[in-house]
Amino acid sequence: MSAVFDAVMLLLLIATAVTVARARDLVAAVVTFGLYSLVLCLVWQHRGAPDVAITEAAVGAGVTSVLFLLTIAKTARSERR
Amino acid sequence: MKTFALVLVLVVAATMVIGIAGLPPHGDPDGPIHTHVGARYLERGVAETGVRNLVTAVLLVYRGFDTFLEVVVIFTALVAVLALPSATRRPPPARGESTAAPRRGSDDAVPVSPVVFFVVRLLAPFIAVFALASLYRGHVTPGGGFQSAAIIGAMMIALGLVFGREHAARLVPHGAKAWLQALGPLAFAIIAFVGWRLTGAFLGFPADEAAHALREAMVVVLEVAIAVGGAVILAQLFMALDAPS
Amino acid sequence: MIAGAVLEIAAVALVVLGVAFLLAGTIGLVRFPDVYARAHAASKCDSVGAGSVLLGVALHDGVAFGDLKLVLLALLVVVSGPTTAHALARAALRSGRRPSTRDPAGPA
Amino acid sequence: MTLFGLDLDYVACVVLFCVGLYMLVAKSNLIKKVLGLNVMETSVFAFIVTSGMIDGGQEPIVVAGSAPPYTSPIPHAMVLTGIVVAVSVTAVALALIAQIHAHYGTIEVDELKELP
Repeated sequence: MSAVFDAVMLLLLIATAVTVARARDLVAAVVTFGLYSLVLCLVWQHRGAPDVAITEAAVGAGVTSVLFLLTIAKTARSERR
Repeated sequence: MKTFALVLVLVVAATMVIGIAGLPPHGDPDGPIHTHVGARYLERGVAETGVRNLVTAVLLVYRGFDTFLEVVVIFTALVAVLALPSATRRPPPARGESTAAPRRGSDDAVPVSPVVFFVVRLLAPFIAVFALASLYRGHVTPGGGFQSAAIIGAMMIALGLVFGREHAARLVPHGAKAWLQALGPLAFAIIAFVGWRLTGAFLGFPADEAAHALREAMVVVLEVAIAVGGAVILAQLFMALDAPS
Repeated sequence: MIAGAVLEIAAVALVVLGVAFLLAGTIGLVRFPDVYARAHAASKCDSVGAGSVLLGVALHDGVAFGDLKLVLLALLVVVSGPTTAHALARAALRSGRRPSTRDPAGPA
Repeated sequence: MTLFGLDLDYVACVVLFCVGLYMLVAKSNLIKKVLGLNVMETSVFAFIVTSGMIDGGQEPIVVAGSAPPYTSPIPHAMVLTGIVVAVSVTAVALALIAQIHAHYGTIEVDELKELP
């Protein structure tokens, strides 16, 4: 059961990371990066690291996303081809 | 560029796969990570530091230097961001100064939805209580200085997003701002010198049983300083990036 | 004994109900045509689903004071989920997304 | 779980690191580069936390009701500081990117290279 959870979460991590890399729309990339951080936070909670999980949930998914979105609002929204 | 990147990634991946092939399997109780100094921390950490959350014990007592310089790093990051010209430029005076309807800072901004405004205002005290609880009970539950710094910082950023820049700036008292930003490094420096006077080692913690209360007080000062200083630095980073360029 | 069994059954029923709602919400998130319908599916079903899963977990193994945390979590989910959906839908509307209509002659 | 003698959890971290590295090198957009840097950082954190795992281990908090084995606390403390450093680095990078956009009107490396 635990191995299945781990495998699903790791595949989800890789899928979200690849989506971040492929997204042309920067807002979509940042939102997917927030999802990536939250999945990572679940993995860490599952691996006995609740302290790290709390910090990652607040910083990785919250603060970092907001900082990215502020910068995107000031610059360009989509990656130029 | 794409080809070069792919080749580079493949080379790095091959190197790292060779590297991990030589690592002991994780989760093994007899692996080196669990038998070296980690085992000692787990065995005697509570007796030596008085902190039951061993992550905090390692962070502040056993690996204090690491954390000290880490606090200095985030302070330096804030200094670097504030040193950029846009952060210090005065924002244009807001037209009308209406306080009834909360608006985002710039003139053409979309007004914040009243639903979001209400819910963020409703949840902010709960988030603050959670952060304070994770600081206060950080020695027996997951939590501690960095965790509550992250939570308080995120809460201040959420408030800053719905209240607008002018209101959010008031969350941090203006006169004390400089001191609060530097609170982490300052507290670490002071505690380090106190430890030096007491034990002869920079950032040393008195180990004998009699100094139990003093040791705990030192840990508590560091925790509170990290939480407050870290939260203020995160909020300031947000405000610096939010400033009009 | 009987009370314990009733509690256990209630807990399992709540969790199953919650999972069913989450499944429905997820199917809606994938299958619905536009951002408004998707936000609608995600917020409603996930609020009920996650809320009842949390309540079911609180009832499991008897009721203790610590279960109050789970009730608070359920309240948080019920408050924050719809707010997020509202903010998303509002942002979509302000950025000019038109709801999709079944009428092929209507706006795309 | 192992495959061909390789620990799959570690392999997942390597894959994430490589995705981040590819973004950092191949993408021209500076924000995508910083996102790639963040993916790389988190993959390293995931690797460190994974290496501290122990089978059937609990979080390293010694209170009534918890018993050994505990996961190793050292990786957690290192990663905790690492996460906060990562967000500071990201903030500095983003502030610089906003400055670059204000001065040159673009954040694409290709176009920045063309500038006189």
